[in-house]
Amino acid sequence: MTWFNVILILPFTLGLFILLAVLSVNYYQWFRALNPRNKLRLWKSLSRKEILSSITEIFRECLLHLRIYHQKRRLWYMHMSLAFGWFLLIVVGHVESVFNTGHILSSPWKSVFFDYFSRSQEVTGWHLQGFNHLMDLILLFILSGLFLAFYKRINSRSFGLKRRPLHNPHDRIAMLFLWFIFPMRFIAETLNHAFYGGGGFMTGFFGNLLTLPDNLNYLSDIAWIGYSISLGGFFVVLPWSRYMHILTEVPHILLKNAHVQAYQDKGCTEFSIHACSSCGICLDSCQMTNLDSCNGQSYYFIRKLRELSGVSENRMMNCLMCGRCSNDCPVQVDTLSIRMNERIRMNDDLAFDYSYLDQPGKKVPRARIAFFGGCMTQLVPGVKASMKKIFDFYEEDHVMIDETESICCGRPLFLSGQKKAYFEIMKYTRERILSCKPDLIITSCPICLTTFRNHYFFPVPVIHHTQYLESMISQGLLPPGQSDIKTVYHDPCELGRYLGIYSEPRRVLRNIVQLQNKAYKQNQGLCCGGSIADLEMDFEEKRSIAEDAIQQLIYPDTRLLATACPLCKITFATPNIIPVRDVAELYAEALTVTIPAREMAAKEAFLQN
Amino acid sequence: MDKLFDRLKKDVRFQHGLTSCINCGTCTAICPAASIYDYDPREIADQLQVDDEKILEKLLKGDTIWYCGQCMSCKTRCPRDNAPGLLILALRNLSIETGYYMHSPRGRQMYALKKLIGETILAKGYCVHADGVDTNLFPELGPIWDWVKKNSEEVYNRFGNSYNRRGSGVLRKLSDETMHELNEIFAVTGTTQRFNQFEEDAKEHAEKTGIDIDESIWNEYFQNIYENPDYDDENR
Amino acid sequence: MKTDNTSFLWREYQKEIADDHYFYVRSCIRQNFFPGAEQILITLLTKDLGIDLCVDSEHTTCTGIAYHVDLVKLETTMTVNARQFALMTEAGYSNFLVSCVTSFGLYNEVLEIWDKHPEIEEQVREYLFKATGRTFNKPKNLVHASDIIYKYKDLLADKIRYKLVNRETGEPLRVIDHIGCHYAKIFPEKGVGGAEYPSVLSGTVKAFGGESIDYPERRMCCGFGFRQYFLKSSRGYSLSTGYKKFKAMEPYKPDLIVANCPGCNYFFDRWQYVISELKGETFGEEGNGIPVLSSEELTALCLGYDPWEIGLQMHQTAIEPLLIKMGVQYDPNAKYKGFSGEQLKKPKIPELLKAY
Amino acid sequence: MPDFGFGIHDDLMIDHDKLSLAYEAVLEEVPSISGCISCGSCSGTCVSSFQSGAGFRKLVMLLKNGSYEQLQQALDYCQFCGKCSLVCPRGINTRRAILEMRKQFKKQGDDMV
Amino acid sequence: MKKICFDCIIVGAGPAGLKAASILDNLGYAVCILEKEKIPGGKLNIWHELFPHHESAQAIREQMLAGTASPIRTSVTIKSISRTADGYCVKDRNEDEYCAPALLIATGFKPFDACQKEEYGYGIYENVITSVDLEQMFRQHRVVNASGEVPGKIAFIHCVGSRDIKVDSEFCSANCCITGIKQAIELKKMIPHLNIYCLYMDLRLGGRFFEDCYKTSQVKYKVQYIRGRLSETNENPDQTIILRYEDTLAGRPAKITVDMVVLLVGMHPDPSILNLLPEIDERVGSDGFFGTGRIDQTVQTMDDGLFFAGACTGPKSITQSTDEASEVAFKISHYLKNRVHTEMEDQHARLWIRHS
Repeated sequence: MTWFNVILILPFTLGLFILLAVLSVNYYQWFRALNPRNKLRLWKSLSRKEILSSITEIFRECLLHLRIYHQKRRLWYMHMSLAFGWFLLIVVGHVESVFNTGHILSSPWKSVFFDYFSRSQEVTGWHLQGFNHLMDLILLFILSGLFLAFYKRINSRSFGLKRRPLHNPHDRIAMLFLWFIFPMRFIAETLNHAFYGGGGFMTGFFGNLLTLPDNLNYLSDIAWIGYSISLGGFFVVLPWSRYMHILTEVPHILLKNAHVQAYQDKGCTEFSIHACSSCGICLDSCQMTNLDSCNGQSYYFIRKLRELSGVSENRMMNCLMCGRCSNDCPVQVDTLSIRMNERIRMNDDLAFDYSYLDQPGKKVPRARIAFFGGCMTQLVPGVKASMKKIFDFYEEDHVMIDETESICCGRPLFLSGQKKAYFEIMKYTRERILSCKPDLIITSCPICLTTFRNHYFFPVPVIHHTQYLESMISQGLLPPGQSDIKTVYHDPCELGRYLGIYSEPRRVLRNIVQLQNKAYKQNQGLCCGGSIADLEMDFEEKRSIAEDAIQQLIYPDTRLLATACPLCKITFATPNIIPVRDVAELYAEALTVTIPAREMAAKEAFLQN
Repeated sequence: MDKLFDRLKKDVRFQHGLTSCINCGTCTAICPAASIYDYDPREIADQLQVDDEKILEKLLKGDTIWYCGQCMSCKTRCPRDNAPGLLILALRNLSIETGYYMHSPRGRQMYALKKLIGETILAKGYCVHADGVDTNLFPELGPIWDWVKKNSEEVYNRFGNSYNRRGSGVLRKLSDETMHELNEIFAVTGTTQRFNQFEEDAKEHAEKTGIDIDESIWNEYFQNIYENPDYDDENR
Repeated sequence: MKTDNTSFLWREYQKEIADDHYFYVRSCIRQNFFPGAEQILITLLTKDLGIDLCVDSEHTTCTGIAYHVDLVKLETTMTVNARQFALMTEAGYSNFLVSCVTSFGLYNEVLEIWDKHPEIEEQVREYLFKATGRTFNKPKNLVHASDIIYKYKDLLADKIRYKLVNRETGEPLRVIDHIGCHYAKIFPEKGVGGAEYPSVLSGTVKAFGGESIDYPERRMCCGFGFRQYFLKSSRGYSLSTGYKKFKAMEPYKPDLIVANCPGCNYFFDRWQYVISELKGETFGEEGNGIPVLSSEELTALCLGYDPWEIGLQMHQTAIEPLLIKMGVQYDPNAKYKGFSGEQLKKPKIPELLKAY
Repeated sequence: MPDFGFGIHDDLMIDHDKLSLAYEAVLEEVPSISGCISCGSCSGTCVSSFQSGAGFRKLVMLLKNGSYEQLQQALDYCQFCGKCSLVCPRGINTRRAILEMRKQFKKQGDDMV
Repeated sequence: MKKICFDCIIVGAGPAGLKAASILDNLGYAVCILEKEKIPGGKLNIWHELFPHHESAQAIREQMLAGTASPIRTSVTIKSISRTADGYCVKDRNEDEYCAPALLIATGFKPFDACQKEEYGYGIYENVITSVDLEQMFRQHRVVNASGEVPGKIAFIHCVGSRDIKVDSEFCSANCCITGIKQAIELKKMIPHLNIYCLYMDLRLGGRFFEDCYKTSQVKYKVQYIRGRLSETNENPDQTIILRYEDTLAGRPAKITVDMVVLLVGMHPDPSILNLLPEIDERVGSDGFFGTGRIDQTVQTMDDGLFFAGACTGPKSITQSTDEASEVAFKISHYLKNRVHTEMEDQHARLWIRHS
């Protein structure tokens, strides 16, 4: 091995070693940070079946990026060509070197700098020739992707991205190295072939075009060193750049399939945030992206988390937590949980005192159905009144828990990160609700419902009032009043994305109004902008979000906007574009028509006995 | 018995004291009591604007009306020409008439005042008389007062030479006719009766709280309420 | 924006003060604590101004204190006051001279009530007749002692022996004037100069060569607070308010406090002693307090009366520093002489506040 | 020294010259609070006010006047439900403000109170 | 000593007078404006910027003057006004007579004399100024306190001479609130580091864009609003002013020290036109302003050729005054037309009699 070979392979090898070292250290720490339960989960998941599915997913996502394919084709090609192309380059390169040298375990640089080492040896046999062409093909494939990537920097719109993600310095450096790698290889090989002949249809061809005096052959050596340096350099900066995702996506997928949640788990959080490729798709799905003042989108949030500086508070708090981003994320990073982790870390130890809620004397009369309006419902009395009416109509044995004295479910506290306070409130509220010993708890507020489902662990079922109404209909108790008013239904975030309640409200509405959006796409719903999760936006910004949400929702001939969340109702009412009603209100109206009929029926029944 | 408010409205001091309040707070701003107690004359005037028996009763039974120091600065400032100071007088008067004053530790102190001042008037014809005050009751009178008391004859006779004797100088003794007239006036105008009321209420309360009380001025009950209005609250 | 000196404000508040023939009623507090002032007023009016003054021996308290501590009913107070008027009427006088500001305010209030409600006046007349068989006319002119001194201030100024001037420096003495709340706060038009910037004392002070100083909390009450003071439990109210005033006047380094109200005189005098004991603070130079004088005492002092004849030995806060500043001739040994002329045993000296 | 049996009370008067550091700090983070017109809609709708007498208007007032003891007490009662922000005629971001206040008192709680 | 006849005489060359004049001479009437000041423009001459849009008072004045061609007699002091067979004759100091069938009084208002509110110390403390004084400072582009320094803390006092029985003006001047806010913003633009406090009872911002002004002052300029009416001012040795008031939201007495105090003085009726003609004096309402302020027109307009417009019929903003002025101008023209008509009728009648 000549001294020059050493110089050539040194940068590459060094880089590779550093990379491996750093990776192993990081991964080890992150793995240790996993909390025990999750470690167990992970261990359990390592059965053959899961492994297999994981591996297929890794192949589909890490290499083929099929999720992006379903969203943005050009973007997909760019990502795929780079990821998959490089993968092929490595594999095929190795195979080539194996063929060439004859034994399986050839040293990596043998394959990486194959053409350099196989200089001046006669290319014999169809397969080696074929390899040359194949490798060139792959290189071309990658270069095409690279070209797109380059073009994307100039014009991201053409990739269907509203906003061009702004990268931070070390990402830029890493990118530069990455961009150098393949052109360098191309140049190196071309020169190589120019002086020593051989090469495939591309490198070889260009090589033959160049006719350079032989005393310039050191050029090719320099080019090879350049190639090696850019490789090594890229490896070195990789762990501190977004390209960490290339490798971290693998453990991330494993954890995901082992159902390990990022919520309150440092390790999993670390894996997730490094699995993020900063593709910028979430920027598009975020409704706040249109606001100029906004800087809280997951894209920036997670990148800040990766950096040492950490996340500023308003970045952390400036988010509706509607869940659109995590839903669209091709890597399926659980942005919500990660954000909650940060908020809790920030605000959990703030002072509170809810002793005044402790009123043992206060007992709610026993009833079969406990209706809990929640704070927001207090501000839309129409819903309360309607529910009363409905209950009376169906002669339900019910009680309005917070009719006179409202009490909070605690979700706002939770979302602001004050977890301790939240659980304190929860104690009292739970007590209050259960004090009437109900068989069924109904709430008209999706926000409360989410909390109830997630943390309250009621001994009895908790449902949303739309579900209750739906059950009435499915029992055949149809309200006869059927209005032909053209109505669009808005899916509240909590009800839809969080709890997957889409069909019930629609089913109800179909029976009482002319519903325009009967069909729906899971998770595609918009946020009204009034979300209690956001603590930064001021009133005007919230309103502007509500406005263009409405514009996106309604059709020209829509006359009414129906929703099933008091907060959405209030928020949508503010821009004053279209009347907004709650499903319950519409239902109650539909009922009124029938009351005479009922009385008749009652009379008949009376006469018969 | 008619409504408290009707009784209050009969009081001329109430009529002069409250036309209507705009809640500007000029009275509270310069009220000496407001910066020492949790007391707000504006609030009281405002509360009296509505004929609410409950509020009025609460006032009459409460502590606040006894905080005022009667400096009447409020009257000068009010842009509506109210006089919270006068309202207070009317309220206190009603509180005493209705007997509600006994609900408030500070109201109960009327007994002590009756002992201190009321009896001096009926005995001497003056609100305050040197013979009645000493540095036990009023430590701030200071060493000079001990000197005066020790040599009262010598000191006071320098000024008009009629100390505790008939004459026209300072601290002269008033004639029996005059004292008789004074007592008559008190009897006719119902203050004597009020004094007796103070005595009886005090006795009743003293028995309830189990504290000695007798005719002497410096009895235990007097001492208690004189030095600490909340003594029985503390005992509980 | 300063338009001109304050005097223009007082134009509309020049009350009518009769020249002569006054019926005089005493103050309860003052004849106890500053009997000299009480007595010297008579001398000043009769001897120095030659005013005809009826010093009656049968008038009583006005029950002002008792009224403001809610002991006596309004009717009682009015009837007692009516009796005073009756005495005046019987003595053949129609100008009523009051030496106590509480009384002054009360008499004014009573007269006001009678004007507004003649039926009440009628009832009071009945009460009075029932109780004493007396009848009365309302006084034509009701004035406070300080009013008369103000009226004749220039006349007196010509006679004075000691100006309110520091003998060493020749600087005018810096005088804090405090007006009793009930002098003008209840009825601004009844006080010389109105409620906000009364000139009744500052005018006199200026006439005697002193400098009247305006300071924050000037219009604040001295802190008497009637029941608040008389009950030890709430006496802190009185003290705190007084303390606030002293703190406010401290930066102006006053040489003297003048007050026209017996109560205020008493409190300014005694609270300095209490504060010195409680907080170890004194407000005058080197451990002395700020001397406190009533308008009568001040006038008499300037006119050259013997400080012990006007009872200044009965002040707790020593007035000697003032006497020295003004250059008043006085006999230190005569201070504690009694009526019989024998030398009395000196009083105890307070811990901090100086006494001579 | 004689036992007087009474003393000098401290003054309950609000001193608006003492500018409230906490208020400045909160204002920095949530400028909209300067738009408060003390209308009291917040206190009217407040979930906790009925039991605790608290309310956003009161919080801002106490913060401005530097009455930190009372403020802290009232702050702790807040359930953070955000009804106040929905009824506020000036669209003040009340929850953010309250959060900021709580932080303030967590940060320099003791040396301020 | 000359006599000139017009169709209408307007007393007062303020916004209202000028507006009325411009309309009347557009309608072809001969109008004469009498102004007691040296230059026309009324209060526009003492104001710098106008609420709510911070327009330059000077510019508006120029506009208004350009609007009318009719003669403006300045420095006219009216000696007498007499009622003649065919209208009114106004005689001035140098015996010139102006006669016309219609007389329009547009004498505007008089800023409240803050000296009457003694306890606020205007005229006594140099750092207590009125909103009018402040406007003067604005016009000189120099706002400094008595000692010539740029203030760091300024307080605006609302309702000075408004809603106050003690100075005999129980009405609300309606424009002080917005004036205060306007001046606060103007000040803040001028002195960015300034701290501004407004002591108000209610903010009465009825007019258009007034509320916007208010919000801007709060959110953009950080003007602080304290609910409570000023009770008294006191001066510190360093000439800063202590304000005493209650923070009525907290229910506690409060104080603040500021470098300057601006009293937002109310709009009071200007008596200068009174005691010249009984017909005019008759029309003075209970609050001192002319007219009845009723909606019922028949009560308002007596058919005697005497008209009133502008702030002399009640506190008004400039827009309000000019609106009223134009309305009245049309009333006048209507009156003049009718008058001519009736005169002709009379002549016919006379002729007819002569024939018979």
